[in-house]
Amino acid sequence: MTALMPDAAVEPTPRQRTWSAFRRNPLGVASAIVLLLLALVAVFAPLIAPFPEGYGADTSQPPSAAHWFGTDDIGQDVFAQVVWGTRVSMAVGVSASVLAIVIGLLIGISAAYFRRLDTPLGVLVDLSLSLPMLPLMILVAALAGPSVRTLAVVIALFSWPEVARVVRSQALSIVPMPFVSAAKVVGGSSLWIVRTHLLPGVIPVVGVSVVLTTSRAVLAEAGLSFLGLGDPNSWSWGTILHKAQQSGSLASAWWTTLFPSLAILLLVLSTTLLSVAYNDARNHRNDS
Amino acid sequence: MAPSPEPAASGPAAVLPASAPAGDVVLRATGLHKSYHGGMLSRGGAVRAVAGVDLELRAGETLGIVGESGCGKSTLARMLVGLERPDEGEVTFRGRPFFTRGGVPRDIRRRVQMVFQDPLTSLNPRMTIHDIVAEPLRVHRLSPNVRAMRERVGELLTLVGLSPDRMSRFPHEFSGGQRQRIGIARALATEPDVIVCDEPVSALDMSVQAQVVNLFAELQRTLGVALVFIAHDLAVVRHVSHRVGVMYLGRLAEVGPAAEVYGAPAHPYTMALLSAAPVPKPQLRGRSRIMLAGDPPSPVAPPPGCRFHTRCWKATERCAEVEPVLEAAGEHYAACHYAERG
Amino acid sequence: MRFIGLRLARGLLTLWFAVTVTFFLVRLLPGDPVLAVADPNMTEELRLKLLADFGLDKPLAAQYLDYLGQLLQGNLGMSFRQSIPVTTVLMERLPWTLILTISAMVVTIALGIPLGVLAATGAKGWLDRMIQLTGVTAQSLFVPSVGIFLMYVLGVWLGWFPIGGAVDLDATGFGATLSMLHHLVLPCLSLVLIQLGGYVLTMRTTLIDALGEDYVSLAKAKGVRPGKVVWKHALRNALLPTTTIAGLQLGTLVGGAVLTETIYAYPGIGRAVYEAVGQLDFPVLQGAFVLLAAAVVVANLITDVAYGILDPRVRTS
Amino acid sequence: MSEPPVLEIRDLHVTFSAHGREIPAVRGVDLTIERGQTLALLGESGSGKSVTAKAVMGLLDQPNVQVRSQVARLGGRDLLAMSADERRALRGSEMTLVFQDALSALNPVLSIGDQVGELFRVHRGMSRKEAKARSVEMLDLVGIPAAAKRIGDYPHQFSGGMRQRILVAMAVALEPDLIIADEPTTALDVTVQAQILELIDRLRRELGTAVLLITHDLGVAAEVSDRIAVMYAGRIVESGEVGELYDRPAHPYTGALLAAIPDLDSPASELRAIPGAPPSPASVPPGCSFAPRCDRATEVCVSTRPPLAPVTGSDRQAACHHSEEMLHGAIA
Amino acid sequence: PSVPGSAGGSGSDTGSGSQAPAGTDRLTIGTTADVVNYNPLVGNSRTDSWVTNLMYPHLTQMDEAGKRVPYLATEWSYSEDGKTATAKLRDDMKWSDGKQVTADDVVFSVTSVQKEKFGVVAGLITALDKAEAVSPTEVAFHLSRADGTFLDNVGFWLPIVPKHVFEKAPSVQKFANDANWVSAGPFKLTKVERGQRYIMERVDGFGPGQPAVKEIVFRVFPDVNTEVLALRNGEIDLIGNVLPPATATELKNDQQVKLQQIPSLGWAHLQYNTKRKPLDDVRVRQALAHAVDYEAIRAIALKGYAKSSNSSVLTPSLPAYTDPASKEYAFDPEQAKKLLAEAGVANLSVGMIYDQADPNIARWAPMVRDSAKKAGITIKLQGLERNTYLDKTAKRDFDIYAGSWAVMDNPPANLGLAFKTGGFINYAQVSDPKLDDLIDQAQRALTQEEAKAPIQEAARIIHDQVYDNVLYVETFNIAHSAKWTGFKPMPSELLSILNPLSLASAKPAS
Ligand SMILES: Nc1ncnc2c1ncn2[C@@H]1O[C@H](COP(=O)(O)OP(=O)(O)OP(=O)(O)O)[C@@H](O)[C@H]1O
Ligand SMILES: Nc1ncnc2c1ncn2[C@@H]1O[C@H](COP(=O)(O)OP(=O)(O)OP(=O)(O)O)[C@@H](O)[C@H]1O
Ligand SMILES: [Mg+2]
Ligand SMILES: [Mg+2]
Repeated sequence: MTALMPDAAVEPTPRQRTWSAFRRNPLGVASAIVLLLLALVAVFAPLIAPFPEGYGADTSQPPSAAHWFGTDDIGQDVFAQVVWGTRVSMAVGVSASVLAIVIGLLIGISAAYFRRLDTPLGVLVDLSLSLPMLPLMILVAALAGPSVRTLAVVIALFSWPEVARVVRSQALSIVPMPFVSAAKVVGGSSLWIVRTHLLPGVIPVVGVSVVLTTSRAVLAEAGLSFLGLGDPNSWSWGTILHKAQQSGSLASAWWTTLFPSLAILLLVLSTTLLSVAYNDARNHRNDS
Repeated sequence: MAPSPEPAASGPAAVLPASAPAGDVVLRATGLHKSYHGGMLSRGGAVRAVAGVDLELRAGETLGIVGESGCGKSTLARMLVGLERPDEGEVTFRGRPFFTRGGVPRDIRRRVQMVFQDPLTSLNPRMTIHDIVAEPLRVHRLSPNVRAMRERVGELLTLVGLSPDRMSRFPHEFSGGQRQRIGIARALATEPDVIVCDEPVSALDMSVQAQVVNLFAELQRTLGVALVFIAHDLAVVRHVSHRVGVMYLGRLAEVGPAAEVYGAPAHPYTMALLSAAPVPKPQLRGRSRIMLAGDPPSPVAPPPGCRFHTRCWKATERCAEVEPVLEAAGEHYAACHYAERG
Repeated sequence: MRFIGLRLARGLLTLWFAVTVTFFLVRLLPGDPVLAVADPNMTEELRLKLLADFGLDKPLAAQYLDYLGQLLQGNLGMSFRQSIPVTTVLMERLPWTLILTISAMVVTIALGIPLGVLAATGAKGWLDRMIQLTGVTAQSLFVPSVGIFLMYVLGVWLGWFPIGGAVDLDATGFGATLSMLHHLVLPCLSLVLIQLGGYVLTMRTTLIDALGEDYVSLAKAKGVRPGKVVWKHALRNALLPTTTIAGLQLGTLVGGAVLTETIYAYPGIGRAVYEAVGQLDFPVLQGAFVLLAAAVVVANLITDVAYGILDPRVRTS
Repeated sequence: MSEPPVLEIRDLHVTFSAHGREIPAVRGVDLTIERGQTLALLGESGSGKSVTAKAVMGLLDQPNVQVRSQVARLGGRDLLAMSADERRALRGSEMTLVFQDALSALNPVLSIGDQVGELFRVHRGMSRKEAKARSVEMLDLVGIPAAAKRIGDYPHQFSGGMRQRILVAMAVALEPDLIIADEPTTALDVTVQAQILELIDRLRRELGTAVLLITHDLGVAAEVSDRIAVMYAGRIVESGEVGELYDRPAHPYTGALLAAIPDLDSPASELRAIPGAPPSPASVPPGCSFAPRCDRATEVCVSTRPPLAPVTGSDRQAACHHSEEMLHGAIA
Repeated sequence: PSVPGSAGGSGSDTGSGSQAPAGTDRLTIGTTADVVNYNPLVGNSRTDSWVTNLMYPHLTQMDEAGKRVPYLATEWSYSEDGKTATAKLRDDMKWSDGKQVTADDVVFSVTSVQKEKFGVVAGLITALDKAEAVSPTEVAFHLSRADGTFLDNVGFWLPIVPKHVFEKAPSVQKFANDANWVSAGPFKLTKVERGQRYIMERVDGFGPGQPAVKEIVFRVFPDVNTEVLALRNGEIDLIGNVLPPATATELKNDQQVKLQQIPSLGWAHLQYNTKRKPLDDVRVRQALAHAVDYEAIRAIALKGYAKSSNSSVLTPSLPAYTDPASKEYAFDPEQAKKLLAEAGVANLSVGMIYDQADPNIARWAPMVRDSAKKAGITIKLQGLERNTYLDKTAKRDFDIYAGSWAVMDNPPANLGLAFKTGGFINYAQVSDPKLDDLIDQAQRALTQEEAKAPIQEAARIIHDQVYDNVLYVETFNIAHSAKWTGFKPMPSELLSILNPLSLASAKPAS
């Protein structure tokens, strides 16, 4: 019978192509490095600075060699606060986005695959979008105590619809694919198809969602903390800003505002740029 | 090539496709109807994709289906494998209905397989060839362990002319023809009695098309599976089929032994189709052709009476009013009031 | 028509859902609204009287049915704390919210589309990178920090803009409009900054996709000028996802922008809701949520209509 | 020939760069089309047919594509010497393109009248009203029923055949010198395909336009073309007059293709398949690209690339070391 | 008797100030919240009081020292047995619709509060039996028991509302009073733009004396940072609310801005739930009291804008009552450890609730936690949203309560509410018969001198038993533009310089 095709120089797999395109994007690589650094700061916070607590004599000092980021109005080192804030902000960001993505995946895929569920789930999405975040936050904080975990849960509750929509539209493009029909013909159950075909298929877009929801969650955490709904027992960037706001020194003691704001900016910026770079790299049609 | 452990099928036709082997009826479709209601956006009216099709497929034979784009070939194919539930009518496999209360019984699922048109999109780009071909084995738990599964996948790949040592590659690393072979190997994995092929070669390069057509012919000869072979290329269908059905707007216009349908078409549409097909022989240029006027009507509002009458040069008033039914002349059926019986 | 009807039905369903959920949600809030109004020293008898006044004495289900009944008649009830109709409370704030958020949205779109186009047409060039970077940076800003910074620099230092507020007390007639715009600049700018990135990036990706389509090639093959190819042929197709974002935002706009309103002392509804939470003013909260849900529903409808205008495939079928 | 050919291309190269790799999609293509002539460019998927067409039209202006050629003339005008704007002015009026998939080639959000009329407005400076009137005429010409009424409709409201006709209408609207039709009927039914091919042929006869018909269907090429050029892996491997080429192919690839076609009249027991698959454009063997699949291949085929050279005793060119053998073998 | 504003006597000459720059005619005041309710009997938020206090007269006012001075009432006294209190009223005050302010209005106001039991006042007039208008200018309050705190309370706290307007409402409680105001204060509310500003105009011919400034505008700045910027930018002349200490430190050096300081009438404190184990043991409470670094809190969290009250509920703001013998608990972790050991408590771990929105407490709560750690005590911070905090407080659902009491202007009355069995702000759930007895005794006393001894004794018990752990008395900083002068601040955050007395004397600096 027919001869085998000569083994034409093996084309790179999509993953390799994405990776090589990604490496070519300086913004993307820089973002990844920044994120990595932030993650390291979060993990090794105890090695970098002592936990900011107690009070010091040098209150409201501008940045100096002793206090790189200055001190706040009770004399705590802002650098230490920012370093430890990295932990909580990133933890809230990551856990909220993971949670949002789990919910979003579940609902998005169900809506796309079980067409009958689409309308009810659509209503659910509309509903969640029309729900007020703040009172819900207060409610949950009251029932569960304002902890990092509560923040993550509440932020996730408000972030999943976005993920669900992205997942749904991606899943909708997979469901009519012949390989899904093929799996059905072969006898695969709904669960099988969802597990082996839909889930892996939506993972790449979820990858983008992860970073985006993380960055939104970080901002949301800062906002909620800023409004006084944060966890008083831990430092997050939003908490630092909240304390600065409460002491009325947002404008004058600029260092108490600037550095946590910069940290937020850095994290959100690098996550967003990373997702943009990843998206560009994945989009093989337009790369050069 | 190692023959697959397929249970003895009806004796392989020595040369194909001489005459249809007279096996049992494995697949029977009666009065199939399928309409699609568009999404919320559609302006009322359903697309009547398939509107009353009766078919029989006998063991070991190849039934070709031709017809123009949108006439319902794929919809029919999907109903024949139980991917789509007919609105009306029934598909039976060896006399047992496809759709029972709990969905399609697993053993019927195993026995009826499908090969898709586009070899790339019908293979999950994220799965290796091994995983793709092993999917039916996993689903039906046909392999006791991982090693047995690998062996079986290797066997299947060899059967379709692929080297088993490439089974950990991904689909995009293969050429179009090779991908289609992978699709065929997957369809063979459950040792089916019937394979429905929905335009299995349309997406292939002309230089590769012949390889796959040959493969189908050979598989049928050695394994004795019954094939439904859908295509819009008349020559390809002629080449592989024992019997041929011609579809127009959701209905069969004509069914019969390939030689008869091609040699002495009874339905004007078949005639038009045969005459419009371009022939790769420059010296035949300028032969007289039947040029049909206009475009095929919309399947949302098919014309009353005979569906073809709006483009038919033979049409009379009767055609516009009375819908012709498939009438037999021996093995050769045609749905036309003025069928030409040779 | 049937389509509109279906959307409407779905919208009403969402609305009812939202009303129901928020009704019970609000009542789960910690604290006793009666305590927030009267002296905690009150007698049990007075407490019951107050509860009855607020309609909080009945079982929840009855309260809920009452509320639905009133809602159907367009009655949102009376504020616990202010003893005036909720509608009045909300309507005092709504116009300001709309002025701020809608102007921000309009400016964002007006800037975002051309910037997205610039980025997409020079994809991967330095201008594209600049635009992306700027957009994303702006998007990552934390409103209160930016707000204070802007007010400090542009307000206190340079004295170009007023600090907070929505309009000058003494301005009348046309002067009032000018003053309003003057006050609008900074809060609007903050909102534009944080929203712009989303529009630019979406615009950029969808336009790059559209520019790769066959119909764009055909337009070029017809000899259409490159600028026109982008603006006439590609852009309209690329606008659809942008419409989706805008629609989503439109819905939430009515909810106000709490952080921005707080920092800029803008009399919007977001702030009022935040305060109502603090005051346990159930009817005001509830009314705000109804408004918000209604806005989301209406925004969905508007998005659908916009889709119809932009995309004839939707319009004509 | 006193008149210059409508299209003359010498040594066209198109190279894409992706992920730092060069993909030579077209590698030294020559094309000449005389007035009133139809040249069919045959070849399988990925052989570089569309890229050639786009390069001729000047549509490959993205940063990651390099296009070069020694000669590019349209009716005597040197395309290489022109400014981008001058070339743009030729597009749509002097040379036009019919795409394969009419649904994706028509802008979904603009009305048909708008899209057809655009040609008149861009190249003839007509007013909206004049352009509309001319558009109706053109749509009538290609057989759109009730054209005046449907001018405001959108692409999705037309059937596939009608859309393709609209593309044809746009292609002929300004009576160009050259129409390039890139697989104009692949997406269509045979009965409608016949109509469209007939239409293009009629317009060619009436207007004297030259047509470059791109197809992979040997049947279609045989039906309508005067000359054939066969592409394989970015090169033209054989070209010649249609009848001669089908009768006596001078390149083994052409021969194998013709042999692999199932014949309606005589269903053979087994088709003569060509082994293997076409090479990927990213990795081309140094010698003859077809050598790995060729049953005549010898050592020289593997090491040396045969140039496209005239075949003795005919008006033909072939790029094969063994073309003489081929012809003799066929005669014998 | 001195009359508010009468000293200025500048009323007539500012009237011609139409030529003067708007800045001198108008005083713009920043506030962080909107008016919630214009009904002075109901509204109890800060901005509510600021606005309504300028509209509705009270019987008396308070001066810098916390002493009552005349306002609507010119004289007031108790009968011999202390069961009748009378007040004589001015006859020259008119409602803005022209009607005279009479004793009927006073009777109506106090009776409404008594009947509908709303606002702060209801808790302060429990002794009232019946109020009676003896004549248009004289009111008699018949009391069920002798109560020496009554006149102080009712005089200072009760706003007098126009009977002929308020009586038309079916329930005074539900009367919104949100338009067509009929008022009798030095200013009348003319225009309201919710979320933005409240505009008040001077009442010409205001009986007790016409203010210098013609127009007062309250502008709403929800964020204090913006408010400060607005002050520095000259958009507002005065920040009504108390400045956070850190801001005050910064504004100290600003030439454009003047700071005025007033001690608070209230105090900030920790209370230990005496009904919870092991806090029911006085040694544990004392240990906790020794585990607080009072000095650090005052010096750092409050930037020194706080005084020690020597751990006594009789603060230095009311010098007439203070007990010089009282001594502050020393920050002494070792002592704390010892006390705990005595009590047999190891690894003490308790929660502490506070309102996260209170900037000062949010500052020092972690300091309390950190200093307690030195004594081996674990304090878990529960910084709560305000309503949750209030709810937990009302339900006495806490181990340690951290908070502050704003205005404690009358020790016998206040200690009654705070420490008598069942008192409504008795958060610590103190139930000490001896204490109850002493407080009753002080309340019955008709003069300060008489009340002093029992109240000091009560305060000593509170100190020793640690029923309350007073951390400090804040020194309020009020910032205003240097362009203005003449404010007369009051020792209350609620009123500070936003009261008729103070505003009436405010005038441009030049
Ligand atoms: N899922 C669906 N929803 C709505 N309409 C459908 C759906 N699937 C098919 N149709 C419509 O049903 C008709 C028949 O479609 P079908 O795919 O069976 O045709 P076909 O003969 O296979 O065409 P082709 O040759 O193009 O594959 C078409 O008009 C098609 O638009
Ligand atoms: N934009 C592009 N970037 C990179 N490679 C491209 C691009 N466009 C085309 N190619 C490559 O050029 C080669 C020739 O493509 P072309 O479209 O000309 O083939 P074709 O002969 O028209 O095939 P078909 O019959 O499928 O249309 C292909 O291998 C393709 O991968
Ligand atoms: Mg099909
Ligand atoms: Mg092509």
